[in-house]
Amino acid sequence: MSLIRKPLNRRSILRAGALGGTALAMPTIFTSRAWSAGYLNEPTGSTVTLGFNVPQTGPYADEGADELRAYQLAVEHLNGEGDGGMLNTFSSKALKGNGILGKKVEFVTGDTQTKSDAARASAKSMIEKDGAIMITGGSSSGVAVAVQALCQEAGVIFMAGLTHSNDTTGKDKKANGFRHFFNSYMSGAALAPVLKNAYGDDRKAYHLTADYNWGYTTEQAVRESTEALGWETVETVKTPLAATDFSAYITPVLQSDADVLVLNHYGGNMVNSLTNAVQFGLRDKQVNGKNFEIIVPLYSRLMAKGAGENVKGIFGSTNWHWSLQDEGSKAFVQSFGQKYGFPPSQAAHTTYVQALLYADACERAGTFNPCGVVEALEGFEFDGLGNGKTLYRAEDHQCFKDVLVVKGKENPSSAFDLLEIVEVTPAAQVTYPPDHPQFAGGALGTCNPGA
Amino acid sequence: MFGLNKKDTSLFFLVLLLVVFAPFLLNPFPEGSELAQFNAGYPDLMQRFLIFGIFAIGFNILFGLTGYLSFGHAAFLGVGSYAGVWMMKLLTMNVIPAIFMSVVFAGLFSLLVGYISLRRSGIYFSILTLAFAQMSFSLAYSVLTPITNGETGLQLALDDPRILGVSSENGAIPPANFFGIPMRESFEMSAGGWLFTFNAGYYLCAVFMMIAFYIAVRIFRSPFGMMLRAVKSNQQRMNFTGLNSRPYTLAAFVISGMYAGLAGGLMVAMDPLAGAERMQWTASGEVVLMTILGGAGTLIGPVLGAGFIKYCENIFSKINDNILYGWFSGLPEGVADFLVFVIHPFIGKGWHLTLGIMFMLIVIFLPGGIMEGVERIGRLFKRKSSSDKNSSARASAAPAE
Amino acid sequence: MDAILLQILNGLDKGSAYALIALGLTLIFGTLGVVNFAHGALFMIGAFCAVTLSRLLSLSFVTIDETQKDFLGNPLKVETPYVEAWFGPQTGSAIIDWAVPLAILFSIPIMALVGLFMERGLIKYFYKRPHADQILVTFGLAIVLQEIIKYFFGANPIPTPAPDVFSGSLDFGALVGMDPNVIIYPYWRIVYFLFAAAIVGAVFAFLRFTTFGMVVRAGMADRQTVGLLGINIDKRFTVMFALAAVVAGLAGVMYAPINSPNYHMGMDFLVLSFVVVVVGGMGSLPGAVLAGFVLGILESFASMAQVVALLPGINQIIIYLVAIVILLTRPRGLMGRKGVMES
Amino acid sequence: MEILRVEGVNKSFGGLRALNNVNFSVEEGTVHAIIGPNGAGKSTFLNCLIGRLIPDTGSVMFGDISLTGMKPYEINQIGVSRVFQTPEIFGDLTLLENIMIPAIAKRDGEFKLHAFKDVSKDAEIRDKALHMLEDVGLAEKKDSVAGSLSRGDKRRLELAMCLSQDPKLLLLDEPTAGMSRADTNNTIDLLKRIGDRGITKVVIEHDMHVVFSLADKVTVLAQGAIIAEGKPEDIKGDPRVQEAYLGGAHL
Repeated sequence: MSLIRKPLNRRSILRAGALGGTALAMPTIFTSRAWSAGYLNEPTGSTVTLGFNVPQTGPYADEGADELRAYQLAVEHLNGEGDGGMLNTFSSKALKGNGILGKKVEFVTGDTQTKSDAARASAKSMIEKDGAIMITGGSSSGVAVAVQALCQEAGVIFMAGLTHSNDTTGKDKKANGFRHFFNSYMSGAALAPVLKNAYGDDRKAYHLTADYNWGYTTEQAVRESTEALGWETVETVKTPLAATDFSAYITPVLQSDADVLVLNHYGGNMVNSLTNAVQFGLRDKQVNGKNFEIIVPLYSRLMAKGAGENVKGIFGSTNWHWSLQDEGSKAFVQSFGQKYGFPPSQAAHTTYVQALLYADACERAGTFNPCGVVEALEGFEFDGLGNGKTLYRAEDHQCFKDVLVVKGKENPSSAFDLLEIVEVTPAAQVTYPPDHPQFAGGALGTCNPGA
Repeated sequence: MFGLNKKDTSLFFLVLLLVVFAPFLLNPFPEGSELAQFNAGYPDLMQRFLIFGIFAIGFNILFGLTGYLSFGHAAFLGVGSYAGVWMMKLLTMNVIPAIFMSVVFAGLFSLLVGYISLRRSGIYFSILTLAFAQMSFSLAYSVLTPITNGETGLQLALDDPRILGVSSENGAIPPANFFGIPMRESFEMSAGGWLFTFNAGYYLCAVFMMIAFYIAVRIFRSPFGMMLRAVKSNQQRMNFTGLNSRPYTLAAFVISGMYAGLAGGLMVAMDPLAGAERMQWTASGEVVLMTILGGAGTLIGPVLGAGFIKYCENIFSKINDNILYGWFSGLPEGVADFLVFVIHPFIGKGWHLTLGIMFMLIVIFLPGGIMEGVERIGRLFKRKSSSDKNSSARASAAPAE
Repeated sequence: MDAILLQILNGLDKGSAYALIALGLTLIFGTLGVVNFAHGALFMIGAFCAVTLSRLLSLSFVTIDETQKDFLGNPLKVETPYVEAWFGPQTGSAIIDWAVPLAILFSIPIMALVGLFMERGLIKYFYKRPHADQILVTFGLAIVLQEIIKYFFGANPIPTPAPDVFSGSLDFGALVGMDPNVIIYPYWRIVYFLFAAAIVGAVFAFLRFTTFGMVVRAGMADRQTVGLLGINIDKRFTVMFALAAVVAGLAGVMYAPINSPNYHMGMDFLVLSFVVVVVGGMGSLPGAVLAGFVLGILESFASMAQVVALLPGINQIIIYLVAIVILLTRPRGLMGRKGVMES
Repeated sequence: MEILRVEGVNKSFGGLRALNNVNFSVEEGTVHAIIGPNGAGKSTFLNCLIGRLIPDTGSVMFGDISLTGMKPYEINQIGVSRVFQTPEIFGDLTLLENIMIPAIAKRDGEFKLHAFKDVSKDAEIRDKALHMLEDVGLAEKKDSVAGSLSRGDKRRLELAMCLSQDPKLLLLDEPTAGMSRADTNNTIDLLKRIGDRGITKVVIEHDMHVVFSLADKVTVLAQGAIIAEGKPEDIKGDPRVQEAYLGGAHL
């Protein structure tokens, strides 16, 4: 063994040590990241490490666990194990089931705790300690934006998990960050026509909005889309994130002349506010000669489970649902169901797809260099991953695809069969110009390879 | 030396050595070995050790000396962080003005909170500080979003003015730096299978930490420090001795608030984002736990407590089943399965459980925290050596009879 | 007017929950002098007693129905609860439906045991230790308890509905001659309020009219003297701890249908309950109940859109703000005694 | 010369009149004892002197400064120190520190942010404290924790703490309560010795032996009012005092 003189990074040394095992008595070598060529955490051994940063504790831990399951499945498929899942239906055939660029995929996991600080700390440790070349995951927009900014600064790719706020690819967009999940605007745009059909164009809406960033953008999106239909917004009230009992916010709704309640809530907030709203008999109420209705703009099956019976008949939107019958979805549900015994959630789906898309982009770019990956993903069009034809738009790194409008199922046949798809809103209907006011401000900047 | 007595000087140099050589000490396992999982010598965690060490040292000046248990110190750290990020947004990416303003703002805020809260003592004081901190957190998360950027946390943007610096460099936000040295910059040194990282940010933290530690030692040994201990011991007597305890406690409160602000400023200097969660009561609780775990009222205990908790948080939470199977790969499958089954609840997402159990064990068996453990071990050795002496003394006395 | 009435009603049941938790907390503090940070966890365990019972009652055996398919296309496995098989579908489903009220009976022995183990196994070693140690060890215990619950029940809220009979709501306005459909109040919340009132009444009666209660009250006032009288106060205090655990547990059981239980609901309530206890006055039982209702109602008022429009964010901080004002104007809370918890 | 003058002081708790129009003055350099049966208002009176209680009416003048409404630490700063019935010391601190604190308070005032001085190198204060400890015979225990002392030692420590401030007026609340006869005699000796320094003392005492060995003047308080005042030997023979205080028994 001679001295290793090529640009050093943690992984290469790790592998050199592990493989050779003879490098122990080597003289010391000093190097600085600023001098080394190439890019941060360049994998030089036979493996490549991805960082899965999901909430393992805190209110979204179950969603995080489902994301982690999907990532493990994706890693299996990328490494050529298992049945291949959506690799078989993916329109791009660059991936060969031998890892990424011939390197076996390994992963490290971290806990975001659904806190910006903790999420960044865990992402940093994966980058600095474990040499992760890409960070992905998360189940809230605050965390997604915070980690995306970190990855931009550090110089690795960030493939967002479940994040629905407009800002992730709006004012907080970053060149190194990509979002497959849909967003508040798309929810509003997809929901509005369905709501018009179901409830007419003369409605008075009352919004309860979780008092944080995601709540604001969702309220704005739904309000603007429904007002465009002719609905009137009677009142918008912000509710504290920490609230568990929403009765004090629900009862004023009874006294307003609103006939629709929009719950811009997610997770535990949504479960509790919806349960309270139903308890207070809102759904049995008649106002202005119409049945009182409740809408939940962002639905998730895991949350619907928490709300139990109360979701029946309530409209919302979702990124993906396991009952979709396209080949990609079927393959994914089959593969996931076989391994874990229950169908995947939308969080699992989007993270699985993100992992595949990243791997495919590296494969097509022929490098792990973030700038190469960014180039390969920008403007990339694909199909077969469960949402129909999809475009990764270059201007804001947002995926444009069909959006599902769903409704709580009246007669579920199993514990997983809680939502039924009412309409698949085509991508064209939810597409907006990159400079749409809801997304204004901020700039992508340029890709950062970190070296 | 530096006005410290001999014992404190050697303690100071011990801490200095530990801090300077931490990149070696925290990476005892060669890269690629199974135990590398337990290495803590990467910049982010090392910075955190020092930053939370500073936070805990400051908290200890209040709690350890005066006995006033504040449940709101995270608010000062948060205010410091926000002030720091705003400095980087408005002024320059040089971290010094940011850190300076962090300390100033945290000091001012703690002056306000302390002035009101110190009208009460005991648990009433604790609840008052808790109430202030929770109000700060709730408002920062919601209504104050224009200042704090709410849930996401206050972060830098490409179009920030930065009037003394540049808004952007080649399409990127310029890195936080100390007169041109980026905080992210690291030297890596490899020796055999080992890899050691020397990070610029870490050493900046180290400088501040040593200053903070030095000031704390001086305060502990000063008349002022003695008065603070007097507050804890008997406030009544203090008042009848001609001392006004309120300004003493307030000064201690503000000093510890400024330490918290310094920690907040360093946090954003290392990683320029300030999240509202760092003001939550659980974050305040964390520094209480650090201080008590390490040993309240001792000089170095809080630093050890901070290191202990941050280590658990960052290392245990990252161990998953795959890694466990890796460790036990030499064992028969059934045994490995069983071991993984037993350990599983305590690692990865179960790290809170481990932390909770450790807290309980330490509080039950070592009320004085880690420092008491160290002392007990020390005493054990001393007793052994002194009993040796006794026996040798007896032995030498024997022939004379 | 009706808006105000409604918010008072809303405040009542939130206040009930605060009052019940704070009652136990202050009972433990008053008798044992222990600051129990694990008290919220007892509330949470109570709620999970309801979840557990409804799960136990729904334990099922599996039959395979070839005519239906599951999501993977395999034959559907149909689950039938044992209770339904044993008692017939009608009675069986009725039993499952009544899981939450049944859980009251189920939870009493469990909570008493949990309380007993906590006191004998841990808390009693901390009577003489500083409050900070008590806070730390019970905080550790709270973390451990909630992590255990999370390990078995997951992190998501688990819906635990009230019996169907209580699922509707009462048109309160129509009852008192106002417009219908304006003042509506869910039946279960009325049940909760009445239940809480009954529990508070029972605890007070127990302390006032039984010898046991008298001794305990005397012990709260002056522990040493009572000890000198040769009364084994420790044993009684153990019982008090168990009682406080049962009260917190029952509060949790009945709260399950109002908000689906999750593992961190205890922590959510803990801080607020502490504020309630302190505002009421440490160690004062009537103070805890009073403060519980006062803060519950104030919180409801602060949530009104008109109020929030006037003072943005007030709904987020009202409880803390009130706590600060009360502590500064009334140093020992609303009904606190002198010398408790002061150096 | 009068060092302390109390005029027309009244203090009530609820309906209970604890002090009823008390007029009282202390001559500089004397030892003035206040005696009276339990519940006579002695402690209330002392508390009014040091600012722990504020009299309802009346004035308390220390020299030409009115003490009414002053904070306890302000009263101490102008030269009034107090020894409590149950010793109030800094139990967690060493004996030396216990004495250094009042000495620093005397020198530096009610508050000084001397956070960077090394207290152990403050020779002036340290010497004074050591000296004081020697005076009360506790020098060899200077580094032990004060809380571990016996009750008698604690009281001597407290006395030393007060003396280290060179007070103009020293208030002693039953300085020998609960002490053995030997300890009591030691304390009397000690108090006599410090009498030589010219410190004015007001002593509340139950123990007649102590009162008569120390006091230059005695005031008798009963039911919140002064019923007699005079030299010890006069008081001894005063029938009103025997009636009210000693219940007619002969001394």
